[in-house]
Amino acid sequence: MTDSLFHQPALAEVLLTVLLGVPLVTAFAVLFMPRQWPAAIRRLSVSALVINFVLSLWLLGGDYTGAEFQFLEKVSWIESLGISYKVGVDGISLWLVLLTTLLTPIALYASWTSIQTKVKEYALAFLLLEVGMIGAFVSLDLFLFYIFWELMLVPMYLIIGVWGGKDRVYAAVKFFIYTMAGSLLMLVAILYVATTYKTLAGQYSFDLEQLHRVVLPFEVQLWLFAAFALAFAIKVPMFPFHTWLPDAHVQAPTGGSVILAAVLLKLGIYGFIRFAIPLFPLATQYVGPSVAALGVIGIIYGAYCAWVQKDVKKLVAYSSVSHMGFVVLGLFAMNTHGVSGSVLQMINHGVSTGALFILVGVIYERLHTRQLDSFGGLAKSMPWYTTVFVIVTMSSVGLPGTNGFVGEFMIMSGAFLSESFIGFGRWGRLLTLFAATGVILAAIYMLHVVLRMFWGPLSKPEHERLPDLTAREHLVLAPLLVLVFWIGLYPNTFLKRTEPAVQTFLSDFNTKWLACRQNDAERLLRPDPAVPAGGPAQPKQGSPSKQGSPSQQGSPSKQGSGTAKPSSAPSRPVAQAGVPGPAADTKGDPR
Amino acid sequence: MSIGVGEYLALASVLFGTGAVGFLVRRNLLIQLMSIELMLNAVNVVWVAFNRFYPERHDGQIMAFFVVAIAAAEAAVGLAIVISLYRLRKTVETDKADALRH
Amino acid sequence: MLEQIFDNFAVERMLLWIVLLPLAGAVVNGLFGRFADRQMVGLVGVGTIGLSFFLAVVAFLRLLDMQPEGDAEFVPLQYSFYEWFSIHLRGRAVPIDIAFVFDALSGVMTLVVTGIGLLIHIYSLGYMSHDRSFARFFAYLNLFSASMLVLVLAGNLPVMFIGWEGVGLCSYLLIGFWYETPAYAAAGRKAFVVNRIGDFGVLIGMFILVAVAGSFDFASINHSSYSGAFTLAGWEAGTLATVACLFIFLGCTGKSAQIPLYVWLPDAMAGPTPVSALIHAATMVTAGVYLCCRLSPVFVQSPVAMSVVAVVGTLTALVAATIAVAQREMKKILAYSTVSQLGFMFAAVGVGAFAAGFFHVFTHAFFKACLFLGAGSVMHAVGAHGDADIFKLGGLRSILPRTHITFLLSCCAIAGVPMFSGFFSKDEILLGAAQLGVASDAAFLSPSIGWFVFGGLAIAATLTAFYMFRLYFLTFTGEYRSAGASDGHGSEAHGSGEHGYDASPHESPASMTGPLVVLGVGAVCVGWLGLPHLLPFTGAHLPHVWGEWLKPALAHVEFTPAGGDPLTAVNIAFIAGVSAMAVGIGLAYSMYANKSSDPIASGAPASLYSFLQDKWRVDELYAAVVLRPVKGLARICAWIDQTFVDVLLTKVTSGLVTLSSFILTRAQTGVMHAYGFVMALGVAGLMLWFWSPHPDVMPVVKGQNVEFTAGRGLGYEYRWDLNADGTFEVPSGEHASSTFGSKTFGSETSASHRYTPDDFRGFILVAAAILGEDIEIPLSEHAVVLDPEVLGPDWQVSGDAALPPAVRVEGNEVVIRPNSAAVYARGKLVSEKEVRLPAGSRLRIGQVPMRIAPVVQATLEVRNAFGNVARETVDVTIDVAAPAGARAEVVR
Amino acid sequence: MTLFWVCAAFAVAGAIGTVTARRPLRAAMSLLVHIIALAGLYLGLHAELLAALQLLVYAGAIVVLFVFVIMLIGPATWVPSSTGGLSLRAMSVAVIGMVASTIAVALGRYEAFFGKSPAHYGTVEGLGGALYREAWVPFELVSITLLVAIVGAVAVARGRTPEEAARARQLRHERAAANAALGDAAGSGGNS
Repeated sequence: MTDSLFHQPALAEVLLTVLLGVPLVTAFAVLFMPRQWPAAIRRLSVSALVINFVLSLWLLGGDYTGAEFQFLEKVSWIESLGISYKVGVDGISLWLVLLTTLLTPIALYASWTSIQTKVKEYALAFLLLEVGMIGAFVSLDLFLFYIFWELMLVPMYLIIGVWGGKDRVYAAVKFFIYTMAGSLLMLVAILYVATTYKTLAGQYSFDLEQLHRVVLPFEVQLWLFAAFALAFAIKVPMFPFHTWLPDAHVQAPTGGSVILAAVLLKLGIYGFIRFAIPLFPLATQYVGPSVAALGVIGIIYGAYCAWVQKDVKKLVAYSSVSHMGFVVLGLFAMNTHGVSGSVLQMINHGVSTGALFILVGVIYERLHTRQLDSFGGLAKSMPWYTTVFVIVTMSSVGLPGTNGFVGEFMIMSGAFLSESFIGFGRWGRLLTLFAATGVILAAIYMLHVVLRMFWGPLSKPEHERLPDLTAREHLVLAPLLVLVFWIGLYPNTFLKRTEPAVQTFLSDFNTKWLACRQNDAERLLRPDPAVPAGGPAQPKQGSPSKQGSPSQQGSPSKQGSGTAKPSSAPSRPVAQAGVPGPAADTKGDPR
Repeated sequence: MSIGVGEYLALASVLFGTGAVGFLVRRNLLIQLMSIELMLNAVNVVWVAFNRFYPERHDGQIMAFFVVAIAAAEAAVGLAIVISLYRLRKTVETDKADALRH
Repeated sequence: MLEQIFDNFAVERMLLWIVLLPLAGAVVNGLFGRFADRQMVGLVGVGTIGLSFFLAVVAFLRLLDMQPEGDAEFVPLQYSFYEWFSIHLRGRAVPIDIAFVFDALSGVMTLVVTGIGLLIHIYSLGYMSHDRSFARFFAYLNLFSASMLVLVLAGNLPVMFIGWEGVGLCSYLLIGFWYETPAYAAAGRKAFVVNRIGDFGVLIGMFILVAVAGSFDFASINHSSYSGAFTLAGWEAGTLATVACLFIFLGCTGKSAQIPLYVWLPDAMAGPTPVSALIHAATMVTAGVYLCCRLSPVFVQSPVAMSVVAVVGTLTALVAATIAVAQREMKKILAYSTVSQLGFMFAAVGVGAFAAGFFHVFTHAFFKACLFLGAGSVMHAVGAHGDADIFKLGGLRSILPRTHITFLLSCCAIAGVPMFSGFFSKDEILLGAAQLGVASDAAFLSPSIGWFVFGGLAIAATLTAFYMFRLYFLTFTGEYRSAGASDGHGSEAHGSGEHGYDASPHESPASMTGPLVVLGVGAVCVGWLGLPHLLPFTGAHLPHVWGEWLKPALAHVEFTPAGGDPLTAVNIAFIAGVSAMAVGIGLAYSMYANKSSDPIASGAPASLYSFLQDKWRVDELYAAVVLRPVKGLARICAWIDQTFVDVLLTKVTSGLVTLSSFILTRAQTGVMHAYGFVMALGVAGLMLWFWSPHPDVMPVVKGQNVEFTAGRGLGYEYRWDLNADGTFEVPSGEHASSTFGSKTFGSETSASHRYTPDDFRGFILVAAAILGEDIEIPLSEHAVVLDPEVLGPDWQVSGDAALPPAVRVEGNEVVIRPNSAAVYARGKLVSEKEVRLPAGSRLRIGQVPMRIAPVVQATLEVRNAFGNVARETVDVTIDVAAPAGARAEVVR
Repeated sequence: MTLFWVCAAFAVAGAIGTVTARRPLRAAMSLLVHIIALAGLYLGLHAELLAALQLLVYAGAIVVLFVFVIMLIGPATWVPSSTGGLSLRAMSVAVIGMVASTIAVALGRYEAFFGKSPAHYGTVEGLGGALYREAWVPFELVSITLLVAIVGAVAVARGRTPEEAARARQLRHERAAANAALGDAAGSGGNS
């Protein structure tokens, strides 16, 4: 008792809470600052966010070689519903958290001069946004995740709706309704899983680790996966749920666009990795190729749409659709480099597209237009700007040596070499073939922008004296440029920490997938599904789909379990009491 | 024939039904409010009758007490609304208070 | 400290510095060049590439030094910098290292890149001396050198791809160097995009190769094809190699400007002339040939791919040569000449003469660089910007003596004048084609391919000699046709338009003519490295330095000549080469020497001439067939996105919401009676639910015991008939009590009973299923024939007369007639006609485990507060032999 | 037993009177009868304190309040009869009547007779002690509720002063203008 009373937690033990707390506390401070001090508010909030970034670098000190979450904290919150404040990072969320803490101050600092009205509220929105984003990335409790997931919706909605362009209200409402529609379905699915856990285990839990043990029948998995996937697909956004994105980007202020593209979109993919795929392996395996195909459609379709846009920001928005298609493709390849590539590509996209939006914001601040037709020959008056823009363009195009290449290469090789059982086998080659055409299209539309903006004679003589990048703008862009080359030339800094987590993700997936495939009756796996007890190993052959022929050897656990489960009341706990454990075989790898 | 819970329940049902019918059928807001009082009272009868069946504790009567208190509050607010409505529409007919239609 | 420096310059590490030095130069010039003076910029630019050249020479000498005598394995220099990233294949990590390999092939190429690069850097000092963006130019040029060196030195495909795309980027930047001219910028973009199409092929080809070889290293890939391991499950080896090679070759057609992707190279002449010389003639465009040579062991796995390469190369050589004949601008002619010569190289690769093809890469680098620099010198002299119309030149022989002589030497080289470098390399290529043509065994490549290549290349060689000397005669002989035509100022302002050029041209500075001289000497001499192995007619043997040197790096293809005489092919090739040269030069001399008009323009049919001059109108064709449809597709996509996808998901949804809200708000009439009535209906509905009781029996099987639990509700009372015999056992008399005065119902919500065989009401056959629920088959007195779907594929004893087993009930036992099925009961295969099994028995039919489960019945009556009684009878499948706590199935 | 039947008869009669009376004042008087009858029933159930409270609160406060409002509003409390929604109303009566009578008949057969009650049952000590000992938290909550209800009733019934009315009008205009602007923005956004 006294021990815990006098125990002072080291920073490392509460680091994630601190990361959530710093912006939250700053937000409170800002809330009580007089609105007549915009400069002070800006300085305070940016420096708080920078401090938070520096603190978040501490996360790199964790041990990411194993399967465990680092900086784990767990505090019971609503005990009767099994809801806890459980946060932790692994090699996947680590980088997304760092991306968030890096880009939020950059985005806010980029808006230093362009936002002149309601500065206090703007800073407040960014601070709360960071709380929501970090929280969503570190939550290991579905309920907590949902809260953070919704929490970041509101500031973003305000950022677009208050400080946006002409049609900001339309764009903000569209953004809000799209995201909300998806996330409500996700909430239903979360509740379904939690209540199933309650019937099986006798108590509620929203703890991800516990819910991973729930095995659900194939059809149920399909529905629940669909509910999760819709929420995440809208966020990613995947074709055909992407139409909110161009509107939102075009209307959002620069800082909002940066965060939206760089971080918020990543939450969709992250949701797939952390929740939808591990919870519903059979469904993942069944629909994975189709989702990836949607991703590939997104790659090509987004690129085509981007090509003919007149508004640079809209063009970059559509290019996001295209790039995120790659991420989806790599993720559903379900092999180490495919998924690692996806994670890396998420960071890449955050860096490159974030930088692109900042650059578009820079020129918009000077010329008050984003129409391609009104630019031309800017290379003459803004050489540094041009240099940075071309570098970022090349990163976006995926030129080797920049970050874009490593991600796209890993993703495409992942898809191409995808295994046939859990990934998409031969389809992968076809998908890769189409995805690779996206690389060509990316060059076409991005160079189109460069050509129209920078080359050729100056479109207007008054552009001759346009100021080049200011010191502040250099400062904003410098870290992103460093990252472009760092990831491009030495991605192992990132991959070495990500790959163990990805391997854990994949092996957990395989284990649960096998357990589900063997017997997808509603049940609970042992705490450690990797060490099964009882039931001899079963050879697995034939189609892994639900419609397995009954001639395959039956599960012995079924034989010993009396008659089949009561169809009238499928989830009475009493009926589950004596069922012997499922034979989860880990040795019989299907490959 | 002695009196038991059953008789009280039957009486309470009748009273409640009367109140409900009054609330649904009448268009006079005042009488509708009175009908609500009838229904509340019917419920109180049940509370008290059952409490008499299990006389070791006073839970039923306590609930009835609260119901009385809440009924008083309800009447106060309800009548204030009646006066408000009268100010607005110069009537207490509920069909005239249809601003939230469609 | 000293050791450390020494260590840093250890031979292997030198490879790294060869690459890093130009890169450092690029970074320094790019970042700080703007603020430095020109001399400093020039020093950095030239110095880094010069050091790099020096290191390359040292490394090359070291490489020569390292080679063991005899047939022992070739030892390349290797350096691995760090692990870039890795992928995982078949459970194994495939690391991708930043690794450099300096072997026979890359050694030569490195020397070419750094050597010719150095010369062109020096040349640029003079050529670009007046340009505003001097530093930017050198930054780009250095970056290009670094990229090209990465491409050449790379030990594996992804690292090569860095260089591959890096040179593409530099090409893009340098073509659009004078970005203020929109056409130049557009040409840059065209080059990049067309190259990207090729890169797509390299990327896919790379994936196929790694899937097959399990490694990205050139050495491993080549090793796997040498060792016959170039296979993958589900693919024929040849097909696999064909697909991989064709994808790789797509990349090569992009980078090396072959049909169909050659269209970017002529436009690329928009860049400064040193760029055209370095990138678009000497080095970058030969990267495709280099890659094919690198992967030659893979290419020789696939005759189809080889044939495609040969045919494409030949066609390109021919088409480009015909176009070059009709062009008027110096650099355009040289550009098409480059395309054509690259076609030669590919044709050589295609017929298996890799060494010859690569030799042509080597010689071509010298004479073509010299030609371009010479052209640049001419343009510099006459003040032409962009390109120079040869019909406005002429007579420059005396004005530009040094340029003239080097230009002439290079023309001789490219035309294939004997003893000049081009002669040897072109002859080797023709020889390779002829060797294939006269080959007796058609096992590998068809001889007709050989003859096609031979014929095509012979014609192309003739044309080459013709148009090169056309260019030479028109430029250097006759009268200077622009004399007095222009004021000689503002040469940057006007191009080869209406006006002529500088009236009084002057020889270029030494920084420009110096490199010209070096290259000119090279154009003459480097061919001697590859003296033919066999001399024509005499049959004398010469040392074949080039072929022997490259032997370890290239795949080797041998053809047996049909007549058994290897001299036949040599003679044919020699005669063809020399006569092509003679005919071409002769024609050009007769038509153009000291002339100022174009006899082709007047002599040839006008439509043919304009067709050639318009470059076969391929650009227009591509615009119509590829570009416009793709752009149209993009427009359609964008249109669909706005008018269909967005409308469907946003407008339609919001419309539906509006519509439904309109409909639903109709119910809000504002009339309280209406609301009241609905509420009353709801209450009535609830009443209906409570009116009759709901038994909801839930049985739990514990072996032979079954415990029943009934649902609870308002005033519910129960009585149980657990064996469904018509008398209610529970509640028994004294326990019965009811607040409603009845003595026959009790308040027990659960009851349990132990069932004996007397209680069995029927039997069910339970078949286990691997996925989903078990399959249950109800049995009766009448035989049930089992569905083969349930039994799966392996149920028959023998394959014929497939009659599934039949099952029926007799008394308290189940009788199974196996028919033609394999029924295992009591641990053995049932051989009798029928088998009797009691309840609870386990059996197996084929692979499917089964179980005979008895079914019992129980009845429950429930009465609720309204006095209504509901009865429910449940059938329960019990498990007589199963452990306690098993689950039960209710069959209603 | 007699007490029950007499009180029950009065209670039902009072209830019916309340519901059917044309004039609100008569309804209030019938309600008074009903309430007194219920107090009698409570006495029969040994709920003496509650019976007293019933009289105090209902008869003494609520009914008086009703009468007061009726007096305040005057003739307008008389709602003219109308045939609007007659069929709906009739059906409501039928359905509710059916349900209530069914329940009454069903529950009336419930045989649970009262035994002896403890000494303090229903007295001031008994109920009061229970209230303050076991149910003091809800008791206090109820008192707060009452307070809030009183404040609310005052606020609702008080109406607006002229200044307040003017300020409200102005606010309404501002909001309408803002809404119009928003509608334009959304509309044009939708069209673009």
